Amino acid sequence: MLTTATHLDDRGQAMTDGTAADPPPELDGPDGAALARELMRRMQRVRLFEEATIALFHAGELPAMVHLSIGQEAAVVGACLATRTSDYMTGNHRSHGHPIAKGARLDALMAELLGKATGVCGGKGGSMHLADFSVGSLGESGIVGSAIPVATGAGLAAQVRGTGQVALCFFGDGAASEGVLHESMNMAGLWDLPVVYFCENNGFAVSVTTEESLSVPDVAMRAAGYGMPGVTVDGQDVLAVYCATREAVERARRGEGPSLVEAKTYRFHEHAYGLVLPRPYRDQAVVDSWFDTVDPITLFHDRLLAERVLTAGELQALRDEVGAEVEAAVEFARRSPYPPPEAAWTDVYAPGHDPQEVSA
Amino acid sequence: MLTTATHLDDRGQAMTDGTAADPPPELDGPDGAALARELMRRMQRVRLFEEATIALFHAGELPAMVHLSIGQEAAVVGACLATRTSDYMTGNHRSHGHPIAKGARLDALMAELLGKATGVCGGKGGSMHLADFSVGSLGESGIVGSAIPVATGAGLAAQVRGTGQVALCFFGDGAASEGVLHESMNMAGLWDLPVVYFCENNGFAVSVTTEESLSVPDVAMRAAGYGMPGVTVDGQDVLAVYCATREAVERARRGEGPSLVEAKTYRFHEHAYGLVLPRPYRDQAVVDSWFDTVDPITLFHDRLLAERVLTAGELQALRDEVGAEVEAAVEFARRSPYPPPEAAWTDVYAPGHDPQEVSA
Amino acid sequence: MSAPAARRKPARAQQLGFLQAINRAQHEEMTRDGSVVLMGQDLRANVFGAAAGALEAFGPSRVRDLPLAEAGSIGVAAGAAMAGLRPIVDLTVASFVFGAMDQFVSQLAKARYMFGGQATLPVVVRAALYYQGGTAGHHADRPYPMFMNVPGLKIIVPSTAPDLLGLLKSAIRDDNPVLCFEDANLWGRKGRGPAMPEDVEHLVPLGSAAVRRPGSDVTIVGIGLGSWLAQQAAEELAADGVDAEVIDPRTLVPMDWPTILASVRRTGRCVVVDPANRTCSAASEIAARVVEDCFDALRGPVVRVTTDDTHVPFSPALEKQIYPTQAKVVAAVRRALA
Amino acid sequence: MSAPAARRKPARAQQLGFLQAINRAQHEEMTRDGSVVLMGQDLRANVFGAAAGALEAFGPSRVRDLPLAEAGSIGVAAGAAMAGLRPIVDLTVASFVFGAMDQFVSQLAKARYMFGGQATLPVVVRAALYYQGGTAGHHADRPYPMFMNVPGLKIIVPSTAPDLLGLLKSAIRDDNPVLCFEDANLWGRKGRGPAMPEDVEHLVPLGSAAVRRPGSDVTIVGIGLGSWLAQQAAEELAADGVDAEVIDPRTLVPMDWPTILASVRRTGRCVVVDPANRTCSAASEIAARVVEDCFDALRGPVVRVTTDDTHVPFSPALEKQIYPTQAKVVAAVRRALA
Ligand SMILES: Cc1ncc(C[n+]2csc(CCOP(=O)(O)OP(=O)(O)O)c2C)c(N)n1
Ligand SMILES: Cc1ncc(C[n+]2csc(CCOP(=O)(O)OP(=O)(O)O)c2C)c(N)n1
Ligand SMILES: [Mg+2]
Ligand SMILES: [Mg+2]
Repeated sequence: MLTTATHLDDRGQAMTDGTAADPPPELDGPDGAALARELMRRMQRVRLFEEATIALFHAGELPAMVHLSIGQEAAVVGACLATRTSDYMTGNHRSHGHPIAKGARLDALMAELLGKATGVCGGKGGSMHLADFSVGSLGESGIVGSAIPVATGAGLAAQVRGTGQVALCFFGDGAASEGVLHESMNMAGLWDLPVVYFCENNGFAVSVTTEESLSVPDVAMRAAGYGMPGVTVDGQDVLAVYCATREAVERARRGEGPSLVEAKTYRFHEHAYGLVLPRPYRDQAVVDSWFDTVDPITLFHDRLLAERVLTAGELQALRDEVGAEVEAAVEFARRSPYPPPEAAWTDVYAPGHDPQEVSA
Repeated sequence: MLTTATHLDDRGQAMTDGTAADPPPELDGPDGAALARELMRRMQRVRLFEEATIALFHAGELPAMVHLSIGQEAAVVGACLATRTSDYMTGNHRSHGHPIAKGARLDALMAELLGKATGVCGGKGGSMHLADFSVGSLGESGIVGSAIPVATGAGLAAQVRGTGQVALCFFGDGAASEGVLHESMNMAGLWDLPVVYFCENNGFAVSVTTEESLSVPDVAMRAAGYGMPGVTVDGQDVLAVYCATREAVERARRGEGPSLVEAKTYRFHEHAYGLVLPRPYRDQAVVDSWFDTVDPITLFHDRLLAERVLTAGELQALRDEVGAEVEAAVEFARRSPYPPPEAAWTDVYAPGHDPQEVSA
Repeated sequence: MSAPAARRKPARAQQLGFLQAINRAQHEEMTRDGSVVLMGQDLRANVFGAAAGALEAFGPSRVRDLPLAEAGSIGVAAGAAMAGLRPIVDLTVASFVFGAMDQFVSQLAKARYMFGGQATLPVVVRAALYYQGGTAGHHADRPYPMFMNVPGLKIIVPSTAPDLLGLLKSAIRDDNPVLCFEDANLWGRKGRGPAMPEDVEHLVPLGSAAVRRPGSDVTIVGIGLGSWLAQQAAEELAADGVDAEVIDPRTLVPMDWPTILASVRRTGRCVVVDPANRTCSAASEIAARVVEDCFDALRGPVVRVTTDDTHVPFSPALEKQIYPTQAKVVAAVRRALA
Repeated sequence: MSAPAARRKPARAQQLGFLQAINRAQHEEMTRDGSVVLMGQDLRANVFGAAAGALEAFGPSRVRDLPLAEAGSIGVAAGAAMAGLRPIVDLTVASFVFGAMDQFVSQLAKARYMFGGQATLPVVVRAALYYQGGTAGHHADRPYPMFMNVPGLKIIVPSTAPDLLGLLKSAIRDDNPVLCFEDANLWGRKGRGPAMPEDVEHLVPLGSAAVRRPGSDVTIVGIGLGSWLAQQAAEELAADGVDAEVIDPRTLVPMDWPTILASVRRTGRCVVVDPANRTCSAASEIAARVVEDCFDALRGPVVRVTTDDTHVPFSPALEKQIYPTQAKVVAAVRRALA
C-alpha cells in the first residue's frame, strides 16, 4: 500500500466526470489560456523528451542510465513556470525535467544525454548533471542533496546583489534526510533568503519508502522548524503546484524569505529506467494503474477541455509541435559529433590556469 | 539585550524571597534528600573542579584553553542524573561538566587536563575530549556536532542488543545548525531509538547569538519535525531539568523513542576561559550580574534551605567534601607523570595491528 | 533463501563473483557473531546485489535500510561500535563517502586514540569504485588516497573474489575501522580468480600483499583493476623478454612494505598502477617509499600509471582515455627500464 | 577603523604579521571589487583576528557571520559564486573542512567541469593549520594532501606574511576555488618576512615557488612552517660545509614543478619537509614526481620529513615529537647525502 496514493483519489475521480465547468481565475481569459498552453507545452516536452530517451535506451544508444520524471511533470513544470527565466534553479539526479521546465533547449539537452560535443555541458555532464546557465539552471547533482546549498547560495547572491532573483531548489523525499537540507534551510530562514525549497515527494528513494526514511508523514512539516511556511500540494495538479510555488516565489521576491513546498507525486517508471531490482518493493499493478488515474498530463488535458480553456485541436497541435521539437532534438543529438579527446582535460580550471602538468 | 535572560527573571526573583515552602515530591522524604544531595554534590563537583582549572590556568599549569560549564551546572547535572551509570552519554568541547555529572572520577579527569599518563584518556585527549567509558561517557567532541550521531549509534546498539540502555546526547545551540543533528534526529525518530537529545542553549556560539544562528526562537521547536516530543526548560533549575530529562529517559527506556530537551542556560565565563575577543559581543555588566541572579548552585542551595530539604550545615559539609575531593584531584594530577614518549604512537590502532611502518 | 545452499557445492568447481563474495562474507560473519549488523541504503531490496537473503536470515533489527544521511550513518556506526555492535555499512558508491568525511576522520579514525584506547571501533564500510561506466563526475571517484592520509583507518582494495571474501571476513573480525573499496569493474569477473575456497575460515590477513606473477626485471604494483592491467601488461612484455613481477597490495593500510620493497630491491625497477587520481595517490606514496628506502637498488625511475588529474567526463568518447590501460602500463614499464 | 590608517606608513619600516596580511588582502580586494563578500563564524567579533574593521567598512550584507554548518557554508559559497559573488569563507580551523568535504569535492571542484565550463567558482576558503598548540586531535589537522587529490581546486600554503598577502589577493582574483591553509605557528612571526610592500597591486602569482636560499648540494623543499625549518637546517648544515637550496612551493596546486625539478637536477639530492601526515602527503607527491622525472640526476634517496602517521596527542609531553623539527631535517639531509 502506498500512502501517497490516497491523496489524489478525490481529484482523480472528480476529473473523470469531465463535464463542463468554469476555469479558475488563473486559467481564465487569454492570459489564462496562454498560461495553460505553456504549462501543457512544458509538461509535454518533459514527457515526450523522456519517452524519446526510453526509445534511445532500448536502441542501445544511451551511454548510461536515465532517471525519468515521467509522472512528475506537473510538479516540475508547475514549480518552474512560477519562476522567471532569470531566476535560479538547481536539481538532482532525476534531472531532465528541471531544465526542460525551466526553458532549456531540448536539442542541447538531448545531445548531452548522448555525450555529444553539442550537449549543454559539452558532453561532460550527462543525464544526471544537466545545467543550462542561460535559463538560470545552475545544475543538477548526482550526489543526492548536494545542490541544495548551491541554490541557497544563489539566493544569497541575489539578495546581496539586490537583483530581485529567486532560487528554486528541487530535491526528493529521500534527500530530505540529508544534513545539508537542514543547514541550508536554517541559513535561508535566518537570512530571509529568496529561496523556494521544492520537494518532489514521489514516495520512494529508490526502494525505500518515505515511511522508512522520514520520521514525519510530510516533509512540509519541517518548515516550521526553520521559521518558514511549509505547504503540501497535490503534485499531479499542475495548476495547484503552480499556484503554491508562485505564492512562495512572490514571497521570496518581496524579501520575506524562503518557503518549503512539497508536491506529493508519483514516479511512474523504475528509479532509473531499465534498472532491475532483485526484490520487488512496490506493487507493479498499482504502478501500472497510475498511467490511467494520476497522469498529470491527462488530468490537465481533461481539465482544460472540461473548463473550455483549450480545444482538443489546440491541445493536439501543441502536442504535435512538441513531438516535432523532440524528434528534431534526437536528430540533432544523433548527428552531432563527439567531443574531441582533449576535451577530457579542459574546464577543470578556468581559462588562464596553467597546470604545468603533463599526464603520463 | 539577551533573549535568554528574560525567562529566568521570575524564578530568580521567586527564589530571593526565600521563605519556607514545601518541597516538591521529588525532593520529599529521605529519597528526596538523597537526590537533592546528589544533584548538589555533582553541581559542586563541576563548579569546584572548574574553579580549580581556572587557578591552574592562572598558574600557567594548563597546557591549553578550557571551555567551562560554570553557570550551566544545573543543565548538565540535571540531565546526567536522570540517567543511569550504565546509560551512554556523549558531549562537546564544553566538556568537563558532562563526565563529572555522569559520575567520572575527578582525579583522572584533572590529570587528563594536565596531559598526564594517569589522565582518563592517558593524556591524549585533553580538556575538550574527555571520555570515561566506565561510566558510560563515550567521549566529548572538539568538532562541534560531530558526536551527535555517535550517541545516536549508541542508542541503536542498545536497541539492537536489547539492553535497555539509553543514550544522552549533549549539544549546544550553535551545534543545532549542524547537518548531523538533522540526520541523527531523523534516524532516531524513524527507528524509535532510545536517545535523549539535550541542548544546552546558553545563547551563544562563541560570539554568535542564537538570533544570529537559529531560524527559530527555540531549538525544541524542531522536535516536531522529527516526530518526537520537544520541551524547553529553565536550565538554571536543576530539578526542572532533572524532571524533564527523566521523562524523556523513561520514554526512551520504554521503547517509545527519542526526545529533545532544551535547557535555556547561561555561560558565565568567556567561550574559553581567558580567551580575549577583540570586539565585545555581550554586556559584561549583565554577565557579571548572573553570578548573583541565575547561579544554579545558589538557586538550588536557597531552595533546599527554603524547602527544608537539607540544612545549611549539611550543604556546607557537602561542599567541603567536594572541595577536598577536587584538591586531591589537583594534587593527584600534579604528582602524576607525563606519558612516556612512545605513547604518542599507540592506540592509533587496536592491539595486534602491525603498521609495518617506522617513522623517519 | 537459496544462496546458502549454493555455497555447499564443492569448492573446486565453483567460481566466485564479487557480489557473491560479499554476500558470503557478510552472511558467514553475521552467522558467527550476533553483534555484526548490516546497514545500507536499499539493502532490503538488494539493489546492489550483495545483500540477498540477509533480511530473511537475520531480521530487520540487524539488517537496516538507511535513510540518505551519509554522515549520520557513519557516525551511527561509530557509536554503535563503541557500544558493542560490529556494524557493516554499505555506502554503495565510493563517491558518497565525502558527505561523511568528518565522521570518518573525527570519529571513526580518531576516537580510539583520543580516548586513550577506551574506544574500540569494529566498523566495516564498503563502497564501490564505480568508474569507467558512464556515470560521470559524481559517481566515479576513487577516493582511497584521501583516507590513506588519515591514521587509524585500515583500507582494503580487493581485486579477486576470493580475496574479497577473505579480506572482508578479516575486516569484519578486525577491531579497527576498515574501509573496503571494491573496484566495480571487477564485479563481472566471476571465474577469473582462483576457485572458491570452501572453508568458512577462509581469511586473508589484512596487510599481506599477493605476488600475482613472479618476475625479475621490474616490479609492477597494481591496485584493484590495476593489478589485472599489470598482469596483462606483464604477459605482453613477456613476449618481448621482459620478466615482470606483479604485486597486488590488496591492503593499502597497513601496506605490506616488506613484500613490495624486497621485490624492488631484487628487480631494481618499479611501476605502480593505481586507478586513483595521480596527485597524492597511493601510487605516489608507493613511489615515495620506494625511492626513500630502495634508492641504492633502483636502476630507473619509478613510474606511476594513474588516472589523470581531471574529473570523470560523461561522454564515452572521453572517459576511458583518462584511466590506466594495459598500453599505458606497458609504456610505463618501458620507461622504467630505459 | 584604524587599520587602513596604519597601512599608510612607509613600506620599508613596516613588518607585516599573518593576521594583518589577511586583513589587508581582504580589505583591499573588497574595496576593489564589490562582489567580494566575507563569510565566517565569529567574523564580526573578529575572534580569529583577521576581520578587524570589515563589518564597519563593508556592512552586514557583505560581511556575514555563519552558523555552524560547514557543508552548507561551502555549498552556499559555491552557489553564490555561480550567481555572481566572489565569496571568501573563513573556516577558521582546518580541522573543520571535513564536514564540508562533499561540497568541496562535488560542488566547488567539479561544477565547472561537469557543466562544461558554464560555472565559474571564484571562492576562497581560508583555514588555519592549528597544530603544535595543545589543541589535540580535533583541531590540529593539516589536511591539504586530501585536497591535492581532488582536481579543480587550487591550494596555497603561504609561509610569510607578504606572501600570504600577495597570494591571498591573487586567490581572491582567481576564477577558480582556492583553498588557503595558513600555518598558525607562523601567526606570531611578524617581522621575519621581508618588509611590507606598499603596493595594493602586490600580487604573488599562484603556482610560483620561492627559492628561500640558493644552494648546490641538496634541495630542501619546505611547506608552510616546513620552509622555516628547512632554512634553519640549511644554516646549521652550512656550518658543516653543506650548501642547501631551500624552496618554498607556496602553492601546492598548481605546483611549480619547473623550479623544483630544475633544482633537484642541479643538486641531485632532495629532502621534503611537510607538516602533513606522512602517507599520501604533499611530500610523497613531490618525492614521487622527483624520482619519476629526475631519476638520472638523483644521487641519493629522496627523504621525507613529515608528521608521523599518528593522531595529534594532547599532552605537551607527546605532541612536539611527532612533527618535523630542525633536527629531523638535518638528519634527513645527511641521509639524502649519504
Ligand atoms: C549522497 C548520495 N547517496 C546516495 C545516492 C544513491 N541514490 C541516488 S538517487 C537515490 C534516491 C533519491 O531519492 P529521492 O531524493 O526521493 O529522489 P527520487 O529518486 O525519488 O526522485 C539514491 C539513494 C546518491 N546518488 N547520493
Ligand atoms: C565543526 C566545528 N566548527 C567550528 C568550531 C569552533 N567552535 C568551537 S565551539 C564553537 C561554538 C559552539 O557553540 P555551542 O554549540 O552553542 O556550544 P557552547 O560553546 O555555547 O557551549 C565554535 C564555533 C568547531 N570546534 N567545530
Ligand atoms: Mg523520491
Ligand atoms: Mg552555545
